[in-house]
Amino acid sequence: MIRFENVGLRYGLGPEVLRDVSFHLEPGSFHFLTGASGAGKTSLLRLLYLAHRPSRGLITMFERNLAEVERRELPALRRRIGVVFQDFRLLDHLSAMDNVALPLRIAGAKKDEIRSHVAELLAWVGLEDKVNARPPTLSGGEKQGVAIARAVITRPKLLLADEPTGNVDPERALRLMRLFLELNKIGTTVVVATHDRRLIESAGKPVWRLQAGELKIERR
Amino acid sequence: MIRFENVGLRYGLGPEVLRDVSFHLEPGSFHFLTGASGAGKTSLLRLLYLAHRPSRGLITMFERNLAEVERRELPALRRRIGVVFQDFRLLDHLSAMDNVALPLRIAGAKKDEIRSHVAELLAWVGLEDKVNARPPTLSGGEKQGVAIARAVITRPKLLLADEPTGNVDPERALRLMRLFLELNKIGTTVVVATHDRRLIESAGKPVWRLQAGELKIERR
Amino acid sequence: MWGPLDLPLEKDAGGRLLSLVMAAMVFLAVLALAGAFILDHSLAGWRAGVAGRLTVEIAPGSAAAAKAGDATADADAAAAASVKAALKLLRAHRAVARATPLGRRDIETLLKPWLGAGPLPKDIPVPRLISVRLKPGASLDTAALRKALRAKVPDARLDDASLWLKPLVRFIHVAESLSAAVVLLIALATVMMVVFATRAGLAVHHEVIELLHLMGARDSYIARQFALHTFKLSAIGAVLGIGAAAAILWFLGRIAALVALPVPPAVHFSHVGWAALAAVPLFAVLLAVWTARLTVRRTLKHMM
Amino acid sequence: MWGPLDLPLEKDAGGRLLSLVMAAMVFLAVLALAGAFILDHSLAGWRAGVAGRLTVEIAPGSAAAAKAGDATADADAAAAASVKAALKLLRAHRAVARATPLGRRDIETLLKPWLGAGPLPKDIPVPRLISVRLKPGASLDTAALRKALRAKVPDARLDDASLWLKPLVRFIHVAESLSAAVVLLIALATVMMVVFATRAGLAVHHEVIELLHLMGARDSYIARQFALHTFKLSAIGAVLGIGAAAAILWFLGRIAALVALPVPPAVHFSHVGWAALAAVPLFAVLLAVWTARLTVRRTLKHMM
Ligand SMILES: Nc1ncnc2c1ncn2[C@@H]1O[C@H](COP(=O)(O)OP(=O)(O)OP(=O)(O)O)[C@@H](O)[C@H]1O
Ligand SMILES: Nc1ncnc2c1ncn2[C@@H]1O[C@H](COP(=O)(O)OP(=O)(O)OP(=O)(O)O)[C@@H](O)[C@H]1O
Ligand SMILES: [Mg+2]
Ligand SMILES: [Mg+2]
Repeated sequence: MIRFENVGLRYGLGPEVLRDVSFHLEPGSFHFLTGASGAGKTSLLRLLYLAHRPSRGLITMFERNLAEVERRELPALRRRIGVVFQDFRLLDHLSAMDNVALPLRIAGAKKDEIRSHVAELLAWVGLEDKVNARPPTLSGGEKQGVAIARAVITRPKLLLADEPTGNVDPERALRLMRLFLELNKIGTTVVVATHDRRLIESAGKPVWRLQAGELKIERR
Repeated sequence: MIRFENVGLRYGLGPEVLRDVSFHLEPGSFHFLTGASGAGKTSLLRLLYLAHRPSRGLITMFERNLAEVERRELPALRRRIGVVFQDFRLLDHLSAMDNVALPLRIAGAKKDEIRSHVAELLAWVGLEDKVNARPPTLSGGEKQGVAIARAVITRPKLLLADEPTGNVDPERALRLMRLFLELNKIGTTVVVATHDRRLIESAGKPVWRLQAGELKIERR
Repeated sequence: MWGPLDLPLEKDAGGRLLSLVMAAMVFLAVLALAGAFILDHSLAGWRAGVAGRLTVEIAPGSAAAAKAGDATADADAAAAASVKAALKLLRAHRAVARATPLGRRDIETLLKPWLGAGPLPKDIPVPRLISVRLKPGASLDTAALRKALRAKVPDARLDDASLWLKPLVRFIHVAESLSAAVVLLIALATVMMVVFATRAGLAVHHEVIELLHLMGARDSYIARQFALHTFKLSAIGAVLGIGAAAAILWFLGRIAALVALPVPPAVHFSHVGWAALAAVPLFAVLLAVWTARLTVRRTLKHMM
Repeated sequence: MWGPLDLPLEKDAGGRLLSLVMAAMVFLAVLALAGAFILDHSLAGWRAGVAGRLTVEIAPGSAAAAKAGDATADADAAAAASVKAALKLLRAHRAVARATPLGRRDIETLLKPWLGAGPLPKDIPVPRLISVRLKPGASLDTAALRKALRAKVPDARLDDASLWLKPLVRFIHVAESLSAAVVLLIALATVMMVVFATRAGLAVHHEVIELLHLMGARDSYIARQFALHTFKLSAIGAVLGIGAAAAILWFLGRIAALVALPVPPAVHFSHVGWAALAAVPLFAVLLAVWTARLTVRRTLKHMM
């Protein structure tokens, strides 16, 4: 589904943050991405969720060469991707409900459809009593829950989660992990960037390690 | 140094988030605070860093009954407290350097004093090459490093850290933990709220557990 | 559509300011337009009063009296002859509708401020006046008429009342051009202001906009939010502005009436005039919304 | 102190708008003030020309001619007697500095527009005029003088030139009050605007402000940041505003000269006038900064 060939990334005139990254991500696969702070995990995910273009190399995604994709085609591609951002990126002025509903609204879904769907998912991540709370009144873990719910609400083809359990207790972390595994079972390709060794061990999935911008594929 | 007696906290008209919390925090002590997501860890710290007044109960801090402290006396008390916020709360428009220097500037320190001091500390947390980077260009772990540096720059009497290692790799987490322990050794009272069991185990310090707003003191 | 926007634009510092500035803009534009209308209206009034009228004056005594010695009766007769000759010439002219000699009574009324109250003694010679009314729409070569008149009746002096209107007309045209310029300037300032505000909004909410893009939002989705926001703010401002302008126009009308000045009545516009004034806020709001939309789309083009 | 502020105020959407509005405010205030000065100046000019002057008119012929039949010489003599009597009375009055009868030549000049060119025939009776000049600073009861004059010289008519200035004076005073009101309104609007902008800034940056408080910042520290920010923005606006106003004043002066209208020259203020105009932007900036400071301190009082 996704193929990176000798991809490099630099921000502005800085040093290369990613160097010669090559991999093939098969549809329906599940990978962990790990590495020290500042190794480039978030940067690699940024390429995957189309927030950045690579400085060099070739990226093929959904059967398209990204270099040839025009700007107006991007929204359609992006709607197939769900992202859990490391810093959540929730909209503080919207309720948890509205935050989770945002991708559906953007895709033009109907209102009542949205409501029931969103409420169900929020219950799944244990936030049934925080439906109308706005993010600033949520605890760190609760925010993360909302961020995850928002990423999966559209049943994306590709799910990218950046440190999705850094602020939740171990029990909730495992519960959220189960959600990802379920989605993976029904066909979603998943990449989870994390430092949490326990989480990685619990799932028994292949791990990619980034070291100073270079990708080492550990298990397969 | 700090004494809580039957302290309760509710936000607005909501349920009590903290109930009958009583403890005594001795000068120079080091405690972990743990508990499930939404248990009230951040809320308890908020009371400690004077962001909120309790709904009921008595808090004594630095030999002062907080209920009797006037508004204009708060800055002086707050300057003795360093805080690592769960969501960092860095100022995006200032460089890492300026972010860390902020508490010193507020306290009215001299410019050149600030510079060398801050640079030294940033090197300590492994960010010597990110001195002039602004937070949006930092990785999650690097932001957390800046947040920690800012909290300790004034050598506070009381250091409160809310999930200070949620975004850093295990090695860096241990290194930051060492920083806290060092500060503790020279007299700083430290409270660290975290989910990270490995971190707690590594330090061998007493752990307080919050369960649905009630405090259980586990080890001493 | 009227719930909270996805972009937290409502909280922006610029909001109330944009409304305020919009109010000021609409206020000024309406006043400038109204001023132009008032001037135009007054000018039309003056023109109607003056246009198509001429006065021919036959000086008393001068040439005629010199010829006839000191007998006032002779002078009178000479003047009467001059009047007759002038009337004949005028009535034969194709642009003249009517030419009426004014009676002694009329002339005395005109002279009263100079010669004191009470009936003038019979023997005082006064100028004779002929009031001339032109055919409506007829164009008259005043200079040619004057020349012809002089040739036949040397005592006659043609007085074209519209002459002294000329500098006034010039002034009013300048003032009208100025007010048109003001309205244009205001439109320009409104566009600039909205561009500023929108660009600032785009900058401030850069991150949220990126987020919306990453979730698959098209530019039009984001532009719509800005357009909606600008619509709300500028509509509020426009309503305030036109309200204030209406109040001021009414108030100025009252003041003018109070101090009994020859200021033309403020509120006598045609229907077209009223419609034009009412169109100002509508136009301003549309301009603002359109500008916001365009600015957003232009700026977003450069994002990924 | 001029580095980046701790509060990211520079990015706010309101910034440029505040400058723009400030520019408009200063512009309008300066124009309103200048307008008031120009009116005042013109009024003083007219007053100086007219104040302290009266005209006494002795009607020709009327009463005197009726008495003396149709002999014009008699009428002349009667008028001369009337003039003498009036002169005597006027010169004895304590407020009168000089009273000069105008010669026949002067009067003919005045009458020319009415009675045609060329020397008037000797036998035409014309009104006699006496020009009266009052002592500077002397206050005169015109009504009493008029009565006294009528009693002695029934033909005399006292003409107080300052009378026809009255409605003009009234109008100018109204206009001046209006312009003072405009300046006051503008000051008020500036305060409101800065309060809005500051409150919005406080709301938008609520979290950063809480953070600064938690790090031990005093209210004064935060207020200083807002004051500094407001200073920068409003100073830019004030400079733009006074610049635009200066340009417009110059331009209006040129226009007035161009269309040769009796508009008083725009740029003839006293030093005090110039100083007052220059003080407008200074005052506006101070007002803005002070308002921002006060607003911040008042709002912060309610935070923990
Ligand atoms: N927008 C940016 N501009 C410049 N440099 C950046 C930018 N974003 C990230 N970097 C730098 O690129 C490097 C990799 O950052 P990245 O966020 O990918 O790390 P990471 O692996 O996600 O780390 P962490 O585990 O701490 O989140 C870091 O040194 C960071 O400072
Ligand atoms: N400002 C607020 N207004 C209302 N409710 C709040 C507010 N802040 C927190 N809460 C609620 O209080 C409860 C405790 O929150 P708190 O942030 O203290 O949890 P926590 O122990 O820090 O959790 P986490 O580990 O997820 O950070 C949560 O249910 C949260 O939703
Ligand atoms: Mg990262
Ligand atoms: Mg918390």
